[in-house]
Amino acid sequence: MSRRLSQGGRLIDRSRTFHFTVDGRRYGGFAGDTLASALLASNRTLMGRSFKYHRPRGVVSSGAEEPNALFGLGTGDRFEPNQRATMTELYPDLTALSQNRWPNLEQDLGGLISRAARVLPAGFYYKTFLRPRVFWKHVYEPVIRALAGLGHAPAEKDADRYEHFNVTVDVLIVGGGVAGLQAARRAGAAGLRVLLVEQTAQWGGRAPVDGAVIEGKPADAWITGVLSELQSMPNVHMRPRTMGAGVYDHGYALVYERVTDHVSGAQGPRHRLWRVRAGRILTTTGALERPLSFAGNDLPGVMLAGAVRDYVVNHAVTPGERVLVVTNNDDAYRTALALSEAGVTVPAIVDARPGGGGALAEAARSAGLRVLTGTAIAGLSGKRHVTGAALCLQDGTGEVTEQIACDTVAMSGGWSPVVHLWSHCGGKLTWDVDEVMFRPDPNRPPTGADGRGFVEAAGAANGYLATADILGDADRAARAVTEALGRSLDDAPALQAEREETAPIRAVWTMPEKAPVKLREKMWLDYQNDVKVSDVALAAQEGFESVEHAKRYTTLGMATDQGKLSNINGLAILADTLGAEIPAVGTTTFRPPYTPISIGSVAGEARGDLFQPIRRTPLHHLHEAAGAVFEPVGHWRRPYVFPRDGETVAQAVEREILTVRHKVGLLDASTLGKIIVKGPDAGRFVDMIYTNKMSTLKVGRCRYGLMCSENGFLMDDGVVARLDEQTFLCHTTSGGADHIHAHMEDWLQTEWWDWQVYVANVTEQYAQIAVAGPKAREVLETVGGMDVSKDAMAFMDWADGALAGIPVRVFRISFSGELSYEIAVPASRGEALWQALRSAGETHGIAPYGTEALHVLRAEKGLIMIGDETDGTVVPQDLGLDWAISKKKDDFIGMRGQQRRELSRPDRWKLVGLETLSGGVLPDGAYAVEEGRNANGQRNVQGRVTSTYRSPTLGRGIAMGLVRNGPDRMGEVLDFPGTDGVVHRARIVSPAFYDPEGERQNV
Amino acid sequence: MQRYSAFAIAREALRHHTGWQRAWRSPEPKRRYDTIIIGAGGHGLATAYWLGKLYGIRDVAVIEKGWLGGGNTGRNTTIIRSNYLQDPSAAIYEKSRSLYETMSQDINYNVMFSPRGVLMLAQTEAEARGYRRTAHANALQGVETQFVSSWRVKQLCPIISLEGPRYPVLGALWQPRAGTARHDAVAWGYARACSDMGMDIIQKCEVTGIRSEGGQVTGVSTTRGEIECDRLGIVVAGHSGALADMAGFRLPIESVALQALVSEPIKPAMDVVVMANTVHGYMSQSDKGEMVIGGGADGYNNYTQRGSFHHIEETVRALVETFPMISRLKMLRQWGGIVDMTGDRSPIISKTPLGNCFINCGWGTGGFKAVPGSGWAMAELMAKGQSPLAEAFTLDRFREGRFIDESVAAGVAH
Amino acid sequence: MSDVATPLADASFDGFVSVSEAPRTGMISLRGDLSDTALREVCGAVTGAAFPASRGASLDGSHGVLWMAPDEVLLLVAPGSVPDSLDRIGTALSDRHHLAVDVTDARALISVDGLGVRDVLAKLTPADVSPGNFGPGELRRTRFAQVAAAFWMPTEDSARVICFRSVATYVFDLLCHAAAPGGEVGYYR
Amino acid sequence: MLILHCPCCGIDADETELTPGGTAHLKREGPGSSDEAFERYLFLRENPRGVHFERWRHAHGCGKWFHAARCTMTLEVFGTYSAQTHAPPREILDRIAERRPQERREVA
Repeated sequence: MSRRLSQGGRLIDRSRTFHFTVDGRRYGGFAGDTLASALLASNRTLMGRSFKYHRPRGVVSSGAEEPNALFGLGTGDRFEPNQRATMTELYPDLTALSQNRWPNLEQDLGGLISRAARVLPAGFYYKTFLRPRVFWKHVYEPVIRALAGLGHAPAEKDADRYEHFNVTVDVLIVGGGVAGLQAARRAGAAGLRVLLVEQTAQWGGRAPVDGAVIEGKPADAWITGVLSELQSMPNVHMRPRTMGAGVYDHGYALVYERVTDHVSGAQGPRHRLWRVRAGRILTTTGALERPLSFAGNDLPGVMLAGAVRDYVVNHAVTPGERVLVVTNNDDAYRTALALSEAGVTVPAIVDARPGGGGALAEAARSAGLRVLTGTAIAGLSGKRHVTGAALCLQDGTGEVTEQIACDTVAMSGGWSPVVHLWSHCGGKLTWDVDEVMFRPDPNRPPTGADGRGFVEAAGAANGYLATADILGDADRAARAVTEALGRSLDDAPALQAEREETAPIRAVWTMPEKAPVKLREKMWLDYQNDVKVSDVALAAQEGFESVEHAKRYTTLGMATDQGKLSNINGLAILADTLGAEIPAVGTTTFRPPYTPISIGSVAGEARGDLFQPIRRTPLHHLHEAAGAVFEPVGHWRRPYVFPRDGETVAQAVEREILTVRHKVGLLDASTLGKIIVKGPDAGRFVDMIYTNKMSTLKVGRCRYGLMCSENGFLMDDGVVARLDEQTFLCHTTSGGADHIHAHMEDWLQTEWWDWQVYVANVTEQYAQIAVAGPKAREVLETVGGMDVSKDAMAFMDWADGALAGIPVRVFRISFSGELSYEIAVPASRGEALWQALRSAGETHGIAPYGTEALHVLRAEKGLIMIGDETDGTVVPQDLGLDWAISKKKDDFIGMRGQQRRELSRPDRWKLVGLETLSGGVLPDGAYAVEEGRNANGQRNVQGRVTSTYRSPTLGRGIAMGLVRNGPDRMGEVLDFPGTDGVVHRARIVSPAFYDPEGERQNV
Repeated sequence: MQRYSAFAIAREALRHHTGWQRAWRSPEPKRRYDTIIIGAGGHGLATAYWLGKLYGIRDVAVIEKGWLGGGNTGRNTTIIRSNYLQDPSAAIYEKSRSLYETMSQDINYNVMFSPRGVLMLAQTEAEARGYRRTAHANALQGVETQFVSSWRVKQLCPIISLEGPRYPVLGALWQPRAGTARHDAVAWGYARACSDMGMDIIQKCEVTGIRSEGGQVTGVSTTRGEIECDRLGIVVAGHSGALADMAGFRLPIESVALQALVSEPIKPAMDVVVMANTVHGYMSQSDKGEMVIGGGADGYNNYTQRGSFHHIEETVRALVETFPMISRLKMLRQWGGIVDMTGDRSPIISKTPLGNCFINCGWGTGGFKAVPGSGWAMAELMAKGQSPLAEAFTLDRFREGRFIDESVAAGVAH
Repeated sequence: MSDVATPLADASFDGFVSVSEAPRTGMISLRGDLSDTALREVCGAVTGAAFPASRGASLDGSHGVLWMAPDEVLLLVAPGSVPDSLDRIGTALSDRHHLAVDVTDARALISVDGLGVRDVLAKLTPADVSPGNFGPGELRRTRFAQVAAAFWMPTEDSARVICFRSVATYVFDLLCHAAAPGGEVGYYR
Repeated sequence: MLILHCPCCGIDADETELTPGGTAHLKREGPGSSDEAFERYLFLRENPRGVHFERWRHAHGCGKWFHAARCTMTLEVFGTYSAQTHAPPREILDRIAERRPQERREVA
């Protein structure tokens, strides 16, 4: 059984007991435990179910690479699926749920699938579920989906908060083991701005567990010393529980800090995603141990040797009473020694190497441990857990030589440097035949903005496994980075570390070497996805020879551990099957993140009210108070309508329209863009920007203008006012202000940079209020302060002045067809003026109106709306706006584009009014059909509806649309099929439905 | 060819699956072929497949620089829909969608086409108008879509939040017969079918030159020798510019990075594909249980297959707002692909200045859904010299201003 | 004036640093030839502050000159003196190509005060706000989360943030989120 | 994530402060130009697999446009320079030639 040892445990505090719950059962553990170590201490070894076959799974590792021990953590709005027990620090009252099983982990019906494993090899689903066709969607797929997946989806909205943090540093060091600490110490001494991050809560990495001795001190003591040294350096920052998640171009790195995951009910953000810009990135990310491929290696009780050692030394937990150690290298002997020191029986050390190991092997023998060389595991006994192992010769085909009783197998297939961050941005790897590992190729690093390598790997991450070599490599890397950043580093004597003589590792990809297919079918490569040696061989046999094909066909390395345990073993098998060299097969691409990071942390603060900026007009609060219904227009919020008690939205819109037609209405037009164009060349410039001849506009007057893209299509429109000889004020659409301002700057800076013109976007300086309706003038006169009579201010005039003592600029323009004034006032005085106008207009029945009323009012007048009548494919000529296109100018932006064949075709769809015969309203977006179908069997069309409303003024439906040769077909009746099957019939009429002569606005 | 079926699997199981044959041969290139297709991605393989199936042209080599299906075919978010606004787009995407429905049976390879339905959310009045217009157009184009209420949206996708503080869901354009498919399987299945028709699929063979005489292509130079042909099809997505260069013409194309990501797998949580174009994000759940997420493209020329992370952030924040429950899921893997953007964001399936050379490119962010239809049209164009499905997608439309602009209906993302 | 509405109605928030709307300040955006002595002199005359170098923030109390671009400065003056200042600029530069506009009401000005102010800024802006790279006397135009903003530091432990009026609430809320208790980073000591 | 030096205000600008503007040094074709010339101006792009001369705007900074020479295969930046030019300056071309001797460059 797995249990807590009576003494030891460098990370746990036996004086602090925490209680926690898994699947409703209560357990106890100590501060410093992980969920995994605490469960092992409580003799709970079954921790999960595999993805494909639902096989029982125990914890196999002690770190980020864990593929098996995944739990749903927390409850309700703090529930999170797929949490690694090995990375979850224990805290009081932690609640966890096992996954991917039904009804429970012990009896999982899905487990029956593994009985059929024989007929479910890699890619079987590509070969079956083919008939009958409808079954895929309705039978096969739903069943497969229900069995797939791991944890359950969170049901509630996340209760936690997240944030981002931006830093710029000289060097980011990822990995707080001895290599990272030593490199930080050196780079820090050189005065570099250093950020050192470590994904776990502890500094020092594996060295203390491995019993390293540095400068004559035990690793723990040496680490404590270095930590205090680093803490004293103001230019060095250190973060535990912080993982280097990804490396991106130009030295950008994502760093993932788990701020409060390890404490229950803490205030503050849960995760903080650091966006780091680093001059250089140094990866001291260590190495990961590889499993060995032998039959039955997926049984609970089979663990990585290094992990077993971690649990014993760090948490004083032994995963079993009789632990068989199997290895192809020296490191696993450390586990055997640690176990026997802790009083745990090690029945044997099974070493695949004929020559066995080096000094550590000697130490094991002298500790009385039995060492079998040239030996391998032929298979394991046990259903839910290991009960024993059958041994054989590594070089044979699996004839059993001996049976050994054991409840745990500690395996080591050698160590693979963690090269993920090195590779994210294109760093290449080289295969080291002697060390049996891929290591970073120093000659092919990822390159940055300066064309030079910007990532440096050091220590175990660079392929060095002995402490002395690791520290030496850290010094080298620190120097390389420092000098690359133009600093110098004084020489420091190399650190002394004890080094035991080791025997070389042997490449062992299957145990035994010549294992027959019957055994290979029981050798797991990817524990979570249930990919076996035989599956990779099958992929190769079927022609999936590229490592990418094999990966995708078998799903090897596509589980939540992204192949940290399985990739190297898998591609070795692939190479072996293809008779190719491992480097020739190559690796799959490493993609960020290194281990999964919360989606919440990626969104950061941008949720709820902060999801996107809301732009509020200076009158926003008044509208809210008035109960306005708002509409998003870009990031703006505009009042759509102001319903009164008991009114529906539709009723309110009608009332607002009639108010403007018969009395007077108030519109918040503040969102309209206002751009000042000034300079000796201003006239010349606006003549290029607008299709109209704007330079001839008189001071004091306004003119409606059109702007096109260079492609010729109508882009924006608005009223231009000439403020003085050198100054124009250009109004744009609400959505257009920023875009048009940028458009103007673009042309001024990059095409006509010798023209003397300055532009300024003053949109937000003003609140703009439209006072529209027959009583508009009376309202302004009641407010008082300016002569707004017809003679003083004719249609399309503007004037500066004061109303109610507030400085204003009044434009006599109309988008409703009624007598109308648009009043610009400094934003800080907008509310005051709005109030003044409302009270002055009370006797006239004044009321605010929203964007919907505005749209209907303009449609009744046949005035186009950018975004309704235009969609990026419409030229002004299509809208009968030829009058606004100057014939005198020899150039303007869009002129050349409009001369192209398609845009100047005579039979283009052109703007008309549409009146239903029934008087009803045409459906929005409906198309006018004509006879026949095109070559692709689609119904031929000859026009479409662009705007359609019920006009309360006229008491019937009105619409505008684009129709082929429309203006020449007045009176013709067109068919508009609706999506409801009804065909709506409408007559082509002039779009000016109301007051075509424009008498009402010109009074 | 070894037929695939449940029975075949059971039979092979008896001999521990040692009897399975190669899915496709990998032959040495011959000296000459009737037709060469450059590019063994989905579009290239589909072109070869239909050349063989519909026109009996089987002396075909499909030449691939890397591994078949190794480009965007294996990098996209596998959405298949045809609810496009403009007639030419709707025609080819609907043709494609309908071919997907029977693809698994046609090629005896399960591509897992899952017609689970696609919802395109309308989150502003303008977007709602755009989708109502699309629904009207689709009805006349023979594409089954409808504009549905927000209530129906919630019914179809319970995890969605209708009340974003910004963009409440006003409704959606719903295409019930749209869905997803297993992207790799499409390439593998077509490759297997082409190989079975006797075509040569030549991987790890890079074209280094295109040889022509008197305005006609005579063959290609490759890293595996000179190969002659009577007809050439260039179907190489991100490499189109380079190939066009070799053939001596220029394309109205710029290549940019488009990114995607997947979450860790969870039990079934959504049964439809949801696209939210106002906030630039779309999401579906794969059969494995991963949330498959995509968003907008970068704005600068890039061939690195790595994008800028702030686009991932933008996409993710949009989807956290739309589906609050994903906040506590984890991002498992993110990646980028290179997409070719044309002047109007619509593809090119066209003749070229070289008489017997044809090009199929510029699919932008929408290529996967078009694979079978694009191959169908390209094959027809190469075999007959013209194709109704391809007619509008010519190379010269930009000169004349004859754009096929889909962005007008806000249906920009794919 | 009582009927003058500021963008944030004097809102304030206390987290591990305090966030509050700064007193209303007159702002004039001036574009022209920044090397022109006449322009530099009139800037000094209306603000009482020296003319800044590139990316400089030259302040005399709450008045001063902020370098915005190679051809643009933002003048901070007393709210009441904006019209007069505009007149003086117009006169001084009458014969020179320039553009001066009142943007007092187009902007919001927010104070962030307390130890840890750099940490709060670093949560929202990609700009390098480390002491060695940025400090009092400098102005940084950049973005705060999703909108444009500019900031300077009157002292080592305070900052002023300028943004557009329409997004004042958004930026204020961002700063509050960043400054909320429990969010201390302790990076900039 | 690109970081480009803005030659106008001297900031090393994070990509999120910048707006990309496409290929640089295009010659505007107005009325009177041929259809071919106009098509080249608006649509036909070199789209190089290598050094690309491109436009960027420091939109969330000083607001100025500038040009950059950047490799589309490695994202290496050979320099940024004024937008008020019709062709890349000598020193940029020299730097490219020095770092990429094999790179083929026809200069406008």
